[in-house]
Amino acid sequence: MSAASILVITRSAPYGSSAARDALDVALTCSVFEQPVSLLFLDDAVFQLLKGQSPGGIGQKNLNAVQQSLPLYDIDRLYVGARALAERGLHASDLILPVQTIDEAELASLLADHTTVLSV
Amino acid sequence: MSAASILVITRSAPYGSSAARDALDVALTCSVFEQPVSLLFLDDAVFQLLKGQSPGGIGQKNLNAVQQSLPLYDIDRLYVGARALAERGLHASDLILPVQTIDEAELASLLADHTTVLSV
Amino acid sequence: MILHTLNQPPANAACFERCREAMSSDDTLLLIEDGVYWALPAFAARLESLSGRVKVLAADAAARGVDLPAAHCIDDQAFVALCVSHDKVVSWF
Amino acid sequence: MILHTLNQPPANAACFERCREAMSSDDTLLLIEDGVYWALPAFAARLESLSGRVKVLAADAAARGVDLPAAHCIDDQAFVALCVSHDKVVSWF
Amino acid sequence: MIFSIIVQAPPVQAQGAETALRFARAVLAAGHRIHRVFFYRDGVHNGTALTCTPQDENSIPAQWQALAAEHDLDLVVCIAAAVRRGLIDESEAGRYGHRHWNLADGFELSGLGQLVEACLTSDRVVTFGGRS
Amino acid sequence: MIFSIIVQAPPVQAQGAETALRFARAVLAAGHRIHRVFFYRDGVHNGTALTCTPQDENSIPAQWQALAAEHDLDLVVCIAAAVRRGLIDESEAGRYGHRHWNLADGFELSGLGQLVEACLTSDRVVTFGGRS
Repeated sequence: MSAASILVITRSAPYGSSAARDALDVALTCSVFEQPVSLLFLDDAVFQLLKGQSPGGIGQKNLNAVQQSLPLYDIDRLYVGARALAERGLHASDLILPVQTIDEAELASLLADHTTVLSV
Repeated sequence: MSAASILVITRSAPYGSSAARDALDVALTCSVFEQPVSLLFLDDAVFQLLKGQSPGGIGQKNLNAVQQSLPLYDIDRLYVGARALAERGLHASDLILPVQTIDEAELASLLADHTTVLSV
Repeated sequence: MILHTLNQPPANAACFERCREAMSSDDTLLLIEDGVYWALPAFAARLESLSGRVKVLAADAAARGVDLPAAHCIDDQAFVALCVSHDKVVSWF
Repeated sequence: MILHTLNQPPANAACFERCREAMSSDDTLLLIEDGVYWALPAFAARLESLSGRVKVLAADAAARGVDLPAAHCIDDQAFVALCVSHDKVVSWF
Repeated sequence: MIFSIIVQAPPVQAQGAETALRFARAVLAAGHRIHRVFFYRDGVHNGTALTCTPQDENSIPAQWQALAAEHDLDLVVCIAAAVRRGLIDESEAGRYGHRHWNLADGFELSGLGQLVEACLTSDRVVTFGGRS
Repeated sequence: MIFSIIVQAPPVQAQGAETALRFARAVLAAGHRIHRVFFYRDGVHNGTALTCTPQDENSIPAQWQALAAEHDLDLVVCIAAAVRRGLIDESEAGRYGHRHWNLADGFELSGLGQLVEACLTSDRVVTFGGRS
């Protein structure tokens, strides 16, 4: 990781608000400007990564498509709260991308490891 | 209670959002149009009625002043969730106006007793 | 007979709980928008604790990749029909 | 050393819990806006479970009629000073 | 049956505005009447004329306009909520000395009394909210 | 020290915009520098020129303008978030064929790159959020 690195935290479910899309846009912009960026999904944000989304019926774009492009932008540090997954009965295999699950004890050091933390 | 009656439900703390003020404005408008109206405070909305508010330092108007005018508008059916109060360590005597506390068992009948229920 | 709608996801448990407390046995709850996640198996016990019936707005479940038995899901037309068949609508958000 | 700010009231318990989990013993939590209600006696046990120190933005507590010991409250200038004395700021909302 | 719809959710940031629009279409398709759509709180932003939407995205305000034109809907934006948020018509622009305005055609600024009147006149009132 | 401030909360409906403004004043009063204030999501509504505020209430956009004029602040509104929400300047109005525009003087539309640049350039980045 370079000297400067940005962690984007998102805690919102997709589609009900634009937060999921807005967090992705920040991460993609970091990548375009060649800044290392990580994404942390907590609480309902783990739903952002669920497979099989089909939002045509609600007039929105499919987030899964954007998410699948993340590796092309070298955005591969995706962290997911272990408790958030467990409480929702989800497993990493339900998600569209490979992620690192982190537990409570690892959360503080993840924040410490990044220069800037942005909540969206 | 007349044939038509409106129940306004509010669940938000004051000042952090405009919800408290917006709910009061709906209730006051009902009264101006001579429609019977009740207010129901659930969850963090019980904080709306706390005495001793002094929002000058955050550039907002004092809700306590508006609340004290409610009896003048014949708005005196104020219901407060008993559980919301208890969870926050509050008592009816901490509140700026006399209220009726209602428990879970009474909630359904309160909704049933009004023609229209508006959430703000 | 009240139709309740709820659009808040599981992290907003307080919203769900107030809706639950307000429901009578002849009421119906329609889960919409982010509320559809309450229909996941992980929350089955909470959903079964509700008085009354539960339906899910199909477009919202499909949007979010929430796969549910067809019997639980309704379309927008059926949403309107529920409004008609109940005395009033209460929105939880 | 992180300064955390939290602006969500008690009904949003999930926000508080994530902030609590993210805190280290040398971090500080500043309660702002609707977050000041966590400083009420009813939530003392939760607040004491936090690693690190807790401060409350004075103008927000006064606005809401939340009466606190002066030692817990800080003004906007002290908020800025906390930003300077910590390495970064993380906002919970 | 006579419906009224209350929209408190802003377009773009919250889904409620789009849900309300779909609901309105379904009400009309079922042969019911919509007495009024009332926009309150941040929902007033549904009435902006100035959205610039990418070609592959739907503009919520434009969809309300189209639906209102087709079905002669009464789209009322709460005037107190709107002017505080910078959503104004030509008349308010004149009153407050602004050279520009941004209320879309088909929407009308009016008071909360229109919300209360809608409650009294309608068989069903359905609210679509945001969160804050 | 060099600060940047991110505002995601809209004025009127959420308190975050006002808190950010007070924080910005305190930063400047303490002798620090504000590299940029970046408005994102519904926070873009802080940049409207068309608020009509009752005389006894403070207009948040007007307060940003006054602070920026006094301290030469860089007030940047996310262009993608803004144009979707109907917040546009004269140039965007021309591009999209609108006769009116509503971005207040002192604010500038620009891309998310300005947010990233602010993170790299500033010693501290402080975010003020709404809820949804």
